[in-house]
Amino acid sequence: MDTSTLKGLYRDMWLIRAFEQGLEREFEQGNVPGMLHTGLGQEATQAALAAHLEATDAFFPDHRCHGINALAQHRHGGNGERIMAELFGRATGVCSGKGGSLHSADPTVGNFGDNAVEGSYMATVLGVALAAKMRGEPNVACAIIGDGTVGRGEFHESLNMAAIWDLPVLYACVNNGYAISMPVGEGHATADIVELAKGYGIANQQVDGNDIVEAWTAVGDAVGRIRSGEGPYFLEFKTWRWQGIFAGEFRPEAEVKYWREERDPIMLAAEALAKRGATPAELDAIEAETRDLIEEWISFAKDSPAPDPAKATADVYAGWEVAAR
Amino acid sequence: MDTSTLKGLYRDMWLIRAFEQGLEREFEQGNVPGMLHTGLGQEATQAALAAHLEATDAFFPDHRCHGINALAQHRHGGNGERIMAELFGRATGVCSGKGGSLHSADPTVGNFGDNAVEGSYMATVLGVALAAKMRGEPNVACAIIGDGTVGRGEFHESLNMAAIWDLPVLYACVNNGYAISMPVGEGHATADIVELAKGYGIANQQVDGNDIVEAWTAVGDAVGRIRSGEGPYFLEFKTWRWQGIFAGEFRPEAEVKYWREERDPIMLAAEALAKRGATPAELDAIEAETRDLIEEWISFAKDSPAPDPAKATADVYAGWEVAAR
Amino acid sequence: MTVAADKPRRTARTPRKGKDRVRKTSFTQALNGALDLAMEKHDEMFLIGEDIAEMGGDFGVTKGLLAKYGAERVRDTPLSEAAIIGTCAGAAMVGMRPVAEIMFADFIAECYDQVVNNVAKLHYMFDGQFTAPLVIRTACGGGFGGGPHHSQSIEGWFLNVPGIVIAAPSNPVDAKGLLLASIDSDDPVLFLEHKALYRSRAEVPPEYYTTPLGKASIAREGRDVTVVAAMRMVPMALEAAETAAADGISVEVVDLRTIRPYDATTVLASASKTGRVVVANEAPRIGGLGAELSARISEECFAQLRGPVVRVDGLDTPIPFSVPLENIVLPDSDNIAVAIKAAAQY
Amino acid sequence: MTVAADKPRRTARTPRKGKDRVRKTSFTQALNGALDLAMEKHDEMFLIGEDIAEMGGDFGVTKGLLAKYGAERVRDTPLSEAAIIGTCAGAAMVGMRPVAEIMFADFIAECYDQVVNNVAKLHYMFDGQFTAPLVIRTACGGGFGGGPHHSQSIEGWFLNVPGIVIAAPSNPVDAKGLLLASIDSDDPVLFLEHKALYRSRAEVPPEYYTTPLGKASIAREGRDVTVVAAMRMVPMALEAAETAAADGISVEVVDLRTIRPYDATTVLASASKTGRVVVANEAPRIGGLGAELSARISEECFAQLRGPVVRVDGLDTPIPFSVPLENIVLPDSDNIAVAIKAAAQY
Ligand SMILES: Cc1ncc(C[n+]2csc(CCOP(=O)(O)OP(=O)(O)O)c2C)c(N)n1
Ligand SMILES: Cc1ncc(C[n+]2csc(CCOP(=O)(O)OP(=O)(O)O)c2C)c(N)n1
Ligand SMILES: [Mg+2]
Ligand SMILES: [Mg+2]
Repeated sequence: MDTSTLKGLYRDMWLIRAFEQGLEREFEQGNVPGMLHTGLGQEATQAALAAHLEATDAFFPDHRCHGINALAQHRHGGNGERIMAELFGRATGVCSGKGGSLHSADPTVGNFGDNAVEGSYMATVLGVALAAKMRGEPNVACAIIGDGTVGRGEFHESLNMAAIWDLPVLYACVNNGYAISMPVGEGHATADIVELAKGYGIANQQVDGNDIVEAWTAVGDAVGRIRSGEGPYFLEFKTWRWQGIFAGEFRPEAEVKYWREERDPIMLAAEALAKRGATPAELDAIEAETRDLIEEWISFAKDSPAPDPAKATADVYAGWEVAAR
Repeated sequence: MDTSTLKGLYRDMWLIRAFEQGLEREFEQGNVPGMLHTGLGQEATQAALAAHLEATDAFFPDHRCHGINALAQHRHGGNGERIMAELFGRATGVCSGKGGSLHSADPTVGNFGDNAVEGSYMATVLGVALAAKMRGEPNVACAIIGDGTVGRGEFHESLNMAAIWDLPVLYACVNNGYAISMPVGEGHATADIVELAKGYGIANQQVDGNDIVEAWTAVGDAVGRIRSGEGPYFLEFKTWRWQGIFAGEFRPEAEVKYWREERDPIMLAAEALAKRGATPAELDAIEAETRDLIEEWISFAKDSPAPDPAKATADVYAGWEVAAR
Repeated sequence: MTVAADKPRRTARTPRKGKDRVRKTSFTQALNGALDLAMEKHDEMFLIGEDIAEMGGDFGVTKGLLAKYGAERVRDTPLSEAAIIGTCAGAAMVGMRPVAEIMFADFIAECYDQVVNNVAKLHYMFDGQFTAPLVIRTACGGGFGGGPHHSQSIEGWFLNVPGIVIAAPSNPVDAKGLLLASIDSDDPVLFLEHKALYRSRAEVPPEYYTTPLGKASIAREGRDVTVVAAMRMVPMALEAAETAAADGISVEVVDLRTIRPYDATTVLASASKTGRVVVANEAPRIGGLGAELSARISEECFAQLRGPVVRVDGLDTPIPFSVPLENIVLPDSDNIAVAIKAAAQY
Repeated sequence: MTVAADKPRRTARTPRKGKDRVRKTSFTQALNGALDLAMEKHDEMFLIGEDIAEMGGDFGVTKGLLAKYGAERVRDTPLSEAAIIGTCAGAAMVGMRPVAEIMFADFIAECYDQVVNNVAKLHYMFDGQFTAPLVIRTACGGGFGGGPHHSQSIEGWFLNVPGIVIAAPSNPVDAKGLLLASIDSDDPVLFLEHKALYRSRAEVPPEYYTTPLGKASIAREGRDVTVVAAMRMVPMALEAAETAAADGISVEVVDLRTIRPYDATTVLASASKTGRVVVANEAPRIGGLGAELSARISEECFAQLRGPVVRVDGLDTPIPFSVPLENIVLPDSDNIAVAIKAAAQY
């Protein structure tokens, strides 16, 4: 990876972190309704995925993917603030505030929307992939799923169907070690989710999800193979999330310390960049820039109006109106 | 295997065949309502399973398991005719005719009932197994599933949960090569279903389902391990069903010929017995005996009354009555 | 799957004599013809389901289409109902027009999440950015000894689900027209094919035509009592209307054709006209289609009603296997006839 | 899962002041107490669900039970809703008494087959040889910005399913009594916990007691108009009744408590007495609980009704995320008050 690519990814990671931290602050102040799950700690995995997905691809983001959503919007639409506004439930959001954190979509940038029924889009992704294949388009359809989400029966139906039909699906399994409070090794017969993919004969790789170089390389390789018609690919990112559960932290202190202090993906990338000659000032500037940008996005969101009340009953059906009260 | 055991299994296989052939005849004459799937061709697999399952175990039979059901009833309850009567929808059936071919159950002989939503009991079996484990009982809970049924998402949820909880589940996968018209190699990423079990770290074995000695030995081994607390076991029986689909036969002629003429499990067992000194007369007598028995069962079923009309509204709830019209 | 004793015991439009069969088209053939015409019209359409290709579907509705359109557009699947509907949803999101077959309606429970939480909400929750132009065809209803898992009327599972359309033809002509309209529609349609109607026959125009979704029809005009029904209940209602006519009661039969969103205008107009209403529904009474119709009519025609709306439904039980028991549980034209009399005499 | 802005915007019995809080028990604590007592009573009972052990459940209902009863009887599971309910069904078949938690009611779609095709039919289709004494607890309802997949009222999905019991408490006292009755029952119970009620408080008897399934209660006596409601609609109806009282309208509020099978006797008696009825229901109108109640009342109290039954429901849409939009979609006490007035003035 050349240094300018690494620097770009470093900026992307900061964008994710600043986004999530700004959002967390606003959430704590009661400005963001509903539920909040952040991608903090998983910035390398997310930036790696976002980097290789084109606007013509389709990805299904999970509940921790604000970062990927914002990057897609930022890169392909030039309007990352629309993700922020969506999370605030405003008219300027990508779904006019009707979707929120768990249902943000914008197909023009490749974002096919989260489904808060965790993992249901493991089934949906098949259709997008099938359409691409039938039309001869080199698009990738990517389902981003947590380790916990692997528990769903659709995991099996999806991998099987993708395998028999050689569909262009990228399974991006973000194994952060826990499903809410359930350790991956207790919730699954194997803590290495790739083991499950092997039974289907699906190409697979386990990668260090906190190492941006490794993650970016692996995604690039997988996406390339899929585009060239080799069928589905299963990537397992070993990572860790900073967010515990709402009752607070529940994981062993040593584990928390290790991941936060020794395995922080941004810190690791900064070290790599430093080795390549980047100065602390340069790195600080990237952080400051992205933080400023996010504050602009937050202001945009806050200054945006609530959705038009007519949206409440709009678009239930394409062919019928639904009556208001 | 000693010769008397083999002879017993030979009788069991004939009981299954005679049962299914008698049933098929009655069905064609319009005496059996609903749908009919037979276990013809799979007698060795079925007899092997029935032989090792005690009345205190629990098995979930699939749509081709009349034979197992009848054997369980015959052996543990002395009343195989109650399965026949159930298929005729009569008051004397194991479910008073309310269940039929696809919902015959009698827990007193270990038959926990088919579920005509194929494979849903892959989830249900977990609970029976968990209860046995919590109570410290050495019982086995067995789910009998076809190769096609493996497509269901519950396959994954079930194997995963059985594995993490070390449940006493026997997965008996009857791989007869087709799901209705879909060849196993087209419907699944692998035609060897055991490959899927491996990802869960579940002990597994693939056996020739038409070889009664091999099948019986494998089931005995698996059941023994499960009883001794080793957790779940996955057995894949390679076999073939004589019944095509209702439009008639759809499989290649050579394949049909091979399985019917060279791999008939009863013929193979007869050859083995002949090698051990059994006379043709002795073998013919076994066939004749079982055919007579089945005719008695059919007569019993036909002579039985229709269910009491009160059964129509009985047992919807345990705690409430449901009104008749 | 071999189906015996599949003769609808009660009424339904059973096949006429030999000569008739030649001229007339069965419900199954009408559906098959609709799929054929639609596949020609819509390049982005494909068929997906279990055993629909080579075998032509468990009820023969997709027969011949594999040969004509190839395996890319007529796709057999494994027993993975959630993946089937997920595939349709995803493909529809990018502009394809999939038509799925779920072999028996009872198995829609397997993909209930995909239908209810995904397909039905796709257009709304993402602010209209996606549409879900897909059709889920499925064989529903009892009356052939299919037992509890092959006989259910499942429209009640979806009545309270905004975003889904439920089409429910009662005869071959509407079957074809509604299926073509469903495929053309940009809304997701649950298309119910009552098994007892597959063999019914009628003169079906060979060309492409649509029967509008959301519009009921008057299957029989009358003055004294309105019967509202769908699917198999329509021929039963027509039979009951004959019985009533013999007693001097003039019955109007409204064929709902679409169950969601349903045609309140036609239903309420007929109810207002006659002032006496029977609602016929094969599913259990509580929470069934009859409940919604009865409530709506009772509320909106309060001043016009001359007696309470009478519901005729299945009993509040699963469907038993044994045919005599099933006969008790399911409603028939006699039950409707009794209800008509009760309504007329109130 | 962090939940913010979880303050019920509308009414519901919100927490009182400091001193009050000490004496009174929350809905959540009442449920927790019920589970504790039941675990002591029934050796064959166990709890199963996602994050219910160490974490005590997403809403804290199972807090402390792992420590007291151990990991064998308080079992965390993977995200496998079908396997959770399957496990309950199988265990119940052999005499265990499982209580499952499905974290959000919306996810019951994932195990719809197990509930509808297996649990609800087990007792019937096998001729009474098995019972299914299991309870499925789940958090339902909107009003906290949860969006389309964390806010649904799902009783409508099960209204047309014979064999299932639906319990739906509106206050902490009934929550405890109904949960204990549900666990004691040999029928499978879908136990609905409206999220907006979790923080409501009341004086809850500490000892073991049951509130009978299938019996409604009169939450407020009145003469002029009957409001039938369940769960969160009950405190809203009570608030609307206060408003109406100021206008001189005396309102009787019937708290259904069990939705299936529901207490027609109490409902019809109140409707006959007042002759004017409002049915309040958070779910979309079409095919909702209100439809069944309105139909039943309209049919059976035809002669007594002095005006049409008025339905107050959620709009026929999914639940949007944005709070102002959600406020439009969900019904509130003002809507009920308007309906009461309309009913009274008809
Ligand atoms: C079908 C379904 N079941 C349960 C939930 C509740 N839930 C939300 S996130 C979550 C854990 C997911 O774990 P994982 O996939 O590992 O994602 P992580 O939060 O660790 O990134 C659960 C159980 C849900 N949203 N959907
Ligand atoms: C959930 C579900 N989907 C579809 C069906 C229809 N169906 C009945 S048997 C069958 C094929 C099953 O194949 P397999 O498991 O291999 O059993 P076999 O008939 O070959 O013994 C299908 C698709 C069903 N009963 N349940
Ligand atoms: Mg995780
Ligand atoms: Mg098979």
